[in-house]
Amino acid sequence: MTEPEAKPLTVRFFARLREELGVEELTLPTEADLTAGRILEQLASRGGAWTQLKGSQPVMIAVNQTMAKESTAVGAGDEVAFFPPVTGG
Amino acid sequence: MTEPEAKPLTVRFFARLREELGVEELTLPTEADLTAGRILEQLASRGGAWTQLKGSQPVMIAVNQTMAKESTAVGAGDEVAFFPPVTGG
Amino acid sequence: MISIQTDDFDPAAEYQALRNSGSDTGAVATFTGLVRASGDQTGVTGLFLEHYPGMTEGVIQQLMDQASERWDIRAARVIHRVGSLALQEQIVFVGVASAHRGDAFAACEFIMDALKTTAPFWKKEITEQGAQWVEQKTSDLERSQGWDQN
Amino acid sequence: MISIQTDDFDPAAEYQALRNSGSDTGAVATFTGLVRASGDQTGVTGLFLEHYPGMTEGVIQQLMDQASERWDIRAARVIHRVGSLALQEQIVFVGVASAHRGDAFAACEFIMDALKTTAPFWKKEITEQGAQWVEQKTSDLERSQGWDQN
Repeated sequence: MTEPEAKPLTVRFFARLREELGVEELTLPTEADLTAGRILEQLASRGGAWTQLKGSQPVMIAVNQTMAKESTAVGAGDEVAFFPPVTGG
Repeated sequence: MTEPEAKPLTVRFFARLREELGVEELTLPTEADLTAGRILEQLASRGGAWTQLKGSQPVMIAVNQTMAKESTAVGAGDEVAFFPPVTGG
Repeated sequence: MISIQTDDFDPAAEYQALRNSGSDTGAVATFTGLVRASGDQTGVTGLFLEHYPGMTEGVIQQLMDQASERWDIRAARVIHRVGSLALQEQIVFVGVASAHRGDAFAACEFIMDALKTTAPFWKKEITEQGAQWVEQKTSDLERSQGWDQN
Repeated sequence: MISIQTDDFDPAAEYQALRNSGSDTGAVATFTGLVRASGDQTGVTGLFLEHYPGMTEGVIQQLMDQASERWDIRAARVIHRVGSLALQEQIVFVGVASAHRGDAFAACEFIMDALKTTAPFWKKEITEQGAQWVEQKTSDLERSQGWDQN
């Protein structure tokens, strides 16, 4: 038996975050007990523009296109999105 | 010197009242201390369909195209209108 | 703009006039009332609408002035038809242009609610059984009075 | 009906679809949002709008479902544009058809207020000095939260 290949986790950025990070989408390896907040911490530790993910400005979170919290568990195959508060209409 | 001819007072009816009284407009002689309510009493005393002017159904009053009350004073040249509660829109 | 008319109206033309009321117009709210099959009676096939020429226009102008004092309004338009109307025909249009949507919505709804209880129009419903004058609704009076308490 | 599109839309066509939603439709309320010169900044010459394809449509559908549970709605239509928009161009349309005007007004305003604070759209204002992402308004959050207390 072969181990199934772990599906990656997709992270998407929108609007000001997309522009300032210079990234629209990236994939991350999954790990045990991963949450949306843990991903924010990991990405913020990259330094530079990334630190704003744990800065003073609010970062909204969606997991699989549903609004979520830092505590929301995420894993293989999930789509996690980070964006500023919405301003449509 | 000749006395100026007294201008009459115009009374108008709308909607259900206009239909049930069979009258769209009439003129009345003026008298001292006349009010919209006094006109209603005078007209109601004609009997028949006219009694509804002092009946149980509300009668709205306008004097010179402004909403008024039974106590509103009216005189020569005034336009007094009686109608059911409005139901437009 | 106020018009009491027997002819039908074009909400699209009214909207365009509201939209073109200035570069700081950011919101247009409109309301259109239609003849519907279930009124006081069911099986309504049409309406007959009567008004008090002169007074009706005056009352609506006062409502629009009150709305302008209370909210930031760039333009407002009210059209009300009179005479005979068939099922699904347009009866009334109220449209308000403003910088912000809150003002546009509130002024549009206020004018419509107040028009229903204070503008001298009377509606007669036509069914296959005959014609009957519509009674004033307590709910309409309550909606209109609600604006006094805001 | 929900559409997120770069193309302009025709409110007149939307209104006709709402009007023709049945013989007991007596009320059509519509809202149209336009690009205006004074936003977060003055001298706005245009907007750029971004959205989250898929999630945006899902959120708006939920808002329309919530509105349908709360009010008597015969039809509802929401259009929101994305991409580059010039001054006075149309941004958003929300229209609701109902038997009664109270339901039409409330559902239309609820959908619009909730869309502004929950649907993933982001607006960038273009001025001669450059482009700047719009900040979320406390007033929008308060308007939207107001619906929870009714």
